[in-house]
Amino acid sequence: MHDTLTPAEARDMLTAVARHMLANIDMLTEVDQAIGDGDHGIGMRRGFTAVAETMAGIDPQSVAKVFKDAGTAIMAKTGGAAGAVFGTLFRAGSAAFDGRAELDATGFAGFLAQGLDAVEKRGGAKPGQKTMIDAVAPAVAAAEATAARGLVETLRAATDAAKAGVEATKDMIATTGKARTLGERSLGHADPGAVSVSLILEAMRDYIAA
Amino acid sequence: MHDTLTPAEARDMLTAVARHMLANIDMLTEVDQAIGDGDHGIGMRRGFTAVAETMAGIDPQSVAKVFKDAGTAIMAKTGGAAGAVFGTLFRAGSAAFDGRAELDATGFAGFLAQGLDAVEKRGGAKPGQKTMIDAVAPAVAAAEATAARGLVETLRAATDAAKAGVEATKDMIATTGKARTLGERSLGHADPGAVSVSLILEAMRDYIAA
Amino acid sequence: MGKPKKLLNNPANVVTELLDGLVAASGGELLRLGDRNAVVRDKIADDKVALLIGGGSGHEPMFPGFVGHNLADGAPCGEVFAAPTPDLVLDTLEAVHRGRGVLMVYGNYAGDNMNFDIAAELAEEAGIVTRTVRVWDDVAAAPLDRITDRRGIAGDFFVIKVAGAAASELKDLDEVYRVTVKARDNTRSMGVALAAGSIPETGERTFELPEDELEIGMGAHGEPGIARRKMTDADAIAEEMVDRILADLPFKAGDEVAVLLNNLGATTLMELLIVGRRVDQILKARGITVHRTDAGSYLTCQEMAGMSITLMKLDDELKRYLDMPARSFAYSRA
Amino acid sequence: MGKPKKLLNNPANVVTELLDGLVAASGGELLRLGDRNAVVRDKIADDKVALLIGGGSGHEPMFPGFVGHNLADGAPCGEVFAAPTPDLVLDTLEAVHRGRGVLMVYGNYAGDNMNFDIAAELAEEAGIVTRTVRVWDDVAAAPLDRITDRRGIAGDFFVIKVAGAAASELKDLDEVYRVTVKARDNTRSMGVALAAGSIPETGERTFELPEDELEIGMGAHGEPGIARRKMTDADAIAEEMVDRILADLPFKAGDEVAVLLNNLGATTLMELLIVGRRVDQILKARGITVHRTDAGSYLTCQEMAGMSITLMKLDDELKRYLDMPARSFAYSRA
Ligand SMILES: Nc1ncnc2c1ncn2[C@@H]1O[C@H](COP(=O)(O)OP(=O)(O)O)[C@@H](O)[C@H]1O
Ligand SMILES: Nc1ncnc2c1ncn2[C@@H]1O[C@H](COP(=O)(O)OP(=O)(O)O)[C@@H](O)[C@H]1O
Ligand SMILES: [Mg+2]
Ligand SMILES: [Mg+2]
Ligand SMILES: [Mg+2]
Ligand SMILES: [Mg+2]
Repeated sequence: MHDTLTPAEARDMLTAVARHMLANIDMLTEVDQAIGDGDHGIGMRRGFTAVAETMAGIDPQSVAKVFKDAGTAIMAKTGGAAGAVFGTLFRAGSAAFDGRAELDATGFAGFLAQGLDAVEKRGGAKPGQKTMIDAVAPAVAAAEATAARGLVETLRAATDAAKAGVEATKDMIATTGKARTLGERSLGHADPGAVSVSLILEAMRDYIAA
Repeated sequence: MHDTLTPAEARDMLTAVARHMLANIDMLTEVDQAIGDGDHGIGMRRGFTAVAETMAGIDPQSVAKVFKDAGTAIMAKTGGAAGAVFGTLFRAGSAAFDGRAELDATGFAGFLAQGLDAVEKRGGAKPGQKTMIDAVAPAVAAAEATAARGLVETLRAATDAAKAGVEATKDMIATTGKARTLGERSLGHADPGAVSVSLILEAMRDYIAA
Repeated sequence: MGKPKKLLNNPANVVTELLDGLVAASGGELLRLGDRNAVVRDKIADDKVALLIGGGSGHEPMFPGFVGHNLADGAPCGEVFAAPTPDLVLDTLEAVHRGRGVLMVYGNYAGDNMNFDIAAELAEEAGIVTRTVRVWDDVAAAPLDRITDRRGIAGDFFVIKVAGAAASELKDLDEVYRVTVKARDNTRSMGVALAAGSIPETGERTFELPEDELEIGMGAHGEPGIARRKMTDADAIAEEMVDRILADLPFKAGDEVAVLLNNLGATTLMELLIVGRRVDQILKARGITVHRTDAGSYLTCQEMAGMSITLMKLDDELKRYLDMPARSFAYSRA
Repeated sequence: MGKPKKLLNNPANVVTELLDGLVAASGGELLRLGDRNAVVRDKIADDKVALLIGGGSGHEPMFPGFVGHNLADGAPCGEVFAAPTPDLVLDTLEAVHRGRGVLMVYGNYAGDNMNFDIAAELAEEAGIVTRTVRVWDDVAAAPLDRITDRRGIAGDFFVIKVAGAAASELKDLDEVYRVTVKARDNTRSMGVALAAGSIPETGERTFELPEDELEIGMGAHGEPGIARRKMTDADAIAEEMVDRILADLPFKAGDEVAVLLNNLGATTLMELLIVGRRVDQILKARGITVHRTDAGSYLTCQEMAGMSITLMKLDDELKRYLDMPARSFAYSRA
C-alpha cells in the first residue's frame, strides 16, 4: 500500500496500467464494434505497448516527466480520437505534478482535473456527449472530494466514480466521435473511451492498494 | 405417331422443344456451374423463349424455313458459345430439308449431319473435346443407321445415342469453351451443351412418338 | 458473415506495405516520408501553397492516392480507421511546406480534427501558417443546423480536386482556402450499405446487417445510418438518397452539378452504373444539369458492399478547378 | 456463401441499364446503338481505322468502359458472361466503320470467337474489311505450346490501350493489326481467386471455394485454375504468380515492362497495392525495369474476391502507344 509514489513507483504504476490495458484489448474492440468503428482495442494496444516500452526505457527523474512521457507515447502511437484524447489527458495532466517530488492524492486529483480540462478544450466535447469525459469528469469530482483521505482512498473513489460514469454513458446518445449518429443506435452501449478510463484507474488503484 | 412432319407439324415440334428446354433451365444452370461459368441455363432460356415466340408468329411455309428461323432466333438471342453453336446447328442443318415438302427420317439424319459439320467448322472443335459435338456426333451415326426404319425409330435411336454421348462427356477433359482448363477439374461432370442436345432430341422424339 | 479472406502479409503492417506499393506504382512521382506512413510528391513548386490531406487508412485510394499533379502535395496516413498522429501530420506538413502556408483538407471526424489541430498548433509554433477545411458532406450524419457535426465521406474527392487545382494556381493561402470552403459548402453526399467491411488486423466486421436488409446513410466506417430497409430496387434506393441530398443544400432547377458515384468496396461497377442511370434521370426531371459524372472506388471501407452518391453544386470558378487536368494514382484527368 | 445482396432492378435488364448509366456518365461522348446493348463514340474521325472491342457483360468496366478517345470506337455487349450475338456485333461494326476497315479485339473464348467470326463473315459480304486479334494472356489456361487455347483476361487492357492508340494514328488496318498482335504476344497474366462472384440474374455463385483456400489461375468467369492453396501470405502468392508469368514469355533481365494489378471485384486496393509492392520487388531483383504500373478494377467478375497480375514486355513502339494520352470512362491518361 502506497500513500505517495516516487517517480520510479509512478513509472511502475504506469507499466502496470499498460499491462492491464493490453489484457483487455478484445473487450475494448467489442465495445467499439457496438457503437464505433471497432478499432479502439487495437488503437489502445498500439498506445499502451508504446507506454510499456517507454516506461521500460526511461530514467524516472520526476513524476511529471513519467506521466508526460507516457502521454507522448500514447499521442505518437495510438492514432485516432483516442490517441489525441488520452495523449492529451496524460500530457496536460502531468503539469499538475510539476515541482512535486512525489505523487500524492492532491497531485493525482490535479492530474485528472487538468487533464480533463485540456481534453475538453482539445475536442470540444462536454459531459453528457458519451465520451471518455463522462468517466473522467465524475472521477475528478470524486478524487477532489476524497483527496484529504489519502491516495488509496482517492483512487478507490475515482475508480468507482469512473465505473459509474461508464454505466451512465449507456443512457447517452453520442454526438461526437465515430458513434455519433442521428438516431439512437448508441443507446444501451457503453462508450469505449470511457471504458478505457475506468481500466486505467482500476490498474492505478490496484497498484496503489497493493 | 408421325412418320413424316408437315411444315406446320415441324413448327409444333420445335415449339414443344422450346417448352421442354424452358422446363429444364435450372438443371442446365447447375450443369454449367459445375464446369463452366453457370450461364448455360439462362442463355438457353433466352434462345428458346425466342424460338417459342418465333414459332408462334411464323407462317410455316417449309420445313427448311421453320428450322432456319428457329436457328436464327437462337443465334440472335442466346449469346455466348451456345448461341453460335446451336444457332449454327439449326441454320446450317436446315439446308438438309431444302426442296423437301416434309420432314422424314432421311431428312432428319441429314439435318443432324450437316448441322454437325457446320458446328465443327464454326468452332474448330472435334469429337472428344467435351462439347455438344459429343452428343450430336453419335446421334448422327445412330440416325443414319436407323433412317431406313422410319422417323420414330430414328429419333429414338438418335436420342439414346445423344444420351450415351452425354454420359461419355463425363470422362472427357474439356479443351475448348469455358470448361477448358489445364487440370482435370472437368472430369466427372457432363458437358452442358451436350445435355442441351439430348433435351432437344428427347423433346423431338416425344413429339413424334405422340 | 464470417471473416473475409484477404491477400495480406502481417496484418499489423498493412499501411506501410500498401504505401510501399503505392510509391512503387507511382513511377517516382511519390516518395515515402522516410519509413513513416506518409507520402509526398517528389517535386513541389517553390512558390506553391501546399495542400495536405490525410486521415485513417483502410479507405484506399483515399487519401494517399490523391497526392499528385494539381492534387495534394502530401498525405499522412493513420492506421486503419484511425487518424494519423500529430507528429506524423506535423512532419508531413513540414515536408510539403514551401513558404506559402499549408491548407489541410480532411474528413470531419473527432480523431482527425484533434490530431490535425495539434499538428497545426505545433506548426504554428514553428512558424508555418496553416488553414483547415474539414469536409462534412454526409447529410445522413446530422441535421443541417448541426452541419459541423457531419462526417466527411466521398465528398472529399470533389473538395480535394478543387483544392488541388486552386493550390496549383493561386499563390495565396487565403484564396485557396476560400475556394476550398466553397467547394466543401456546395457538396452533399449520402451512402447506402449492403454488407460490412472488416478491419484487416482483426478480420472483424464493422457492423452486422440482416441478410435481407440494407442501411441508408451508413458512414464509411460502418457508423449507423438513418434507416434500415428490406432489400428493394436500385431505383427506389437511388430516389430516396437523391431526394434527401437535393433537399439539403437545397439543389434546385437550373443548378449545375457534378455527380460522384462512389463504390464503398465490393459493389460492382454494374450496380454503380445502374444507380447512376436513375440519378441522372431524377436530376434531369428536376431541371438540374449534370456537368460531369465520376464513378468508381474513391473512398472505400474495405470490402464493404454499398455505395454513396455525391453532388457538388457548381459555379464557374468551381467548374474551372474541377475540370483542370490532374494526375495521381487514383485520379487522372486530361 | 449465400447469394450476394445487390443494388439492381429487374436482373434480366442489367446490361441495358448499366449501359444507360455509362452513356449518362459519358457526358455525350458515348452513344447507345439505338436501344441495343452496344455503345459507340459520338465522333469517329472519317479516315480512321475503327477499333471494335466487346464480349460478355459482367466484367465492368471491360469492355464498354474502354470506348473513348484514343481507345476503342465501339463495343457490342453480350448478356452477363455470354458473348454478344453476331447481329449485334455486325451492327456495331457497321456503325463504327469509316471505310478503312475494322480491327476487332476481344478475349479468346469459344463463344466470342464464334460470334465475332460470324459477324466478320457477314461484314465481309457487306464489303467491310476486318481483322481480328484475340487476347490470350492467361498463362494458367493452357501450356505455351497451346497458347491459342488460353483465355483472355486483364491483358485485354494493355492490348486495347495499344490498339486504340495505334488506330488513332496509323491509317492502315494491317499496320494497326501488326502493332496490336505484338502487344498481345508480349502480354502475360495470371489470376488468383479468394471467393466467388455471382451471376446477377440468378444470384448463384460461379464456384465454390473452401473457407480457408484460394485458387491460383482461376479465370475471370470462375473457370478452374491450376492449384488450390491454403490461405497464405500475399507475398507467397505474388511470388508464385510472378514466377509463372516470367517463365512463360520468358521475361528476362534487361526487359522493360508495364505492370497491371487488376481487381477481380471485391478485393481491396489495399491488398492490390500490397501484392504490387512484392511484384515490384521481384521484378527489381530480376533486373526487369518497370516502365509503369496501373492498379484498379479493369476486368472484373462481379463481386469475386481476387486479383490478377499482368505484365507486358515493351519496346519503343509499344511504349509510345501505351503512353499516348487516352480518355474513356474506365481509363484516362493525360
Ligand atoms: N471530442 C472528444 N472528446 C473526448 N473524447 C472523445 C472525443 N471524440 C472521441 N472521443 C473518445 O474516443 C473514443 C474512441 O476512440 P477510438 O475508437 O480509438 O478512436 P476513433 O473514434 O478515431 O476510432 C470514444 O469512445 C470517446 O471516448
Ligand atoms: N467450339 C465449340 N464447339 C462446339 N460446342 C462448343 C464449343 N465451345 C463451347 N461449346 C458448347 O457450348 C456450351 C456452353 O454454352 P454456354 O454456357 O451457353 O456458353 P459460354 O461457354 O459462352 O458460357 C458447352 O457446354 C459446349 O457444349
Ligand atoms: Mg474507434
Ligand atoms: Mg456458360
Ligand atoms: Mg477509428
Ligand atoms: Mg457464358
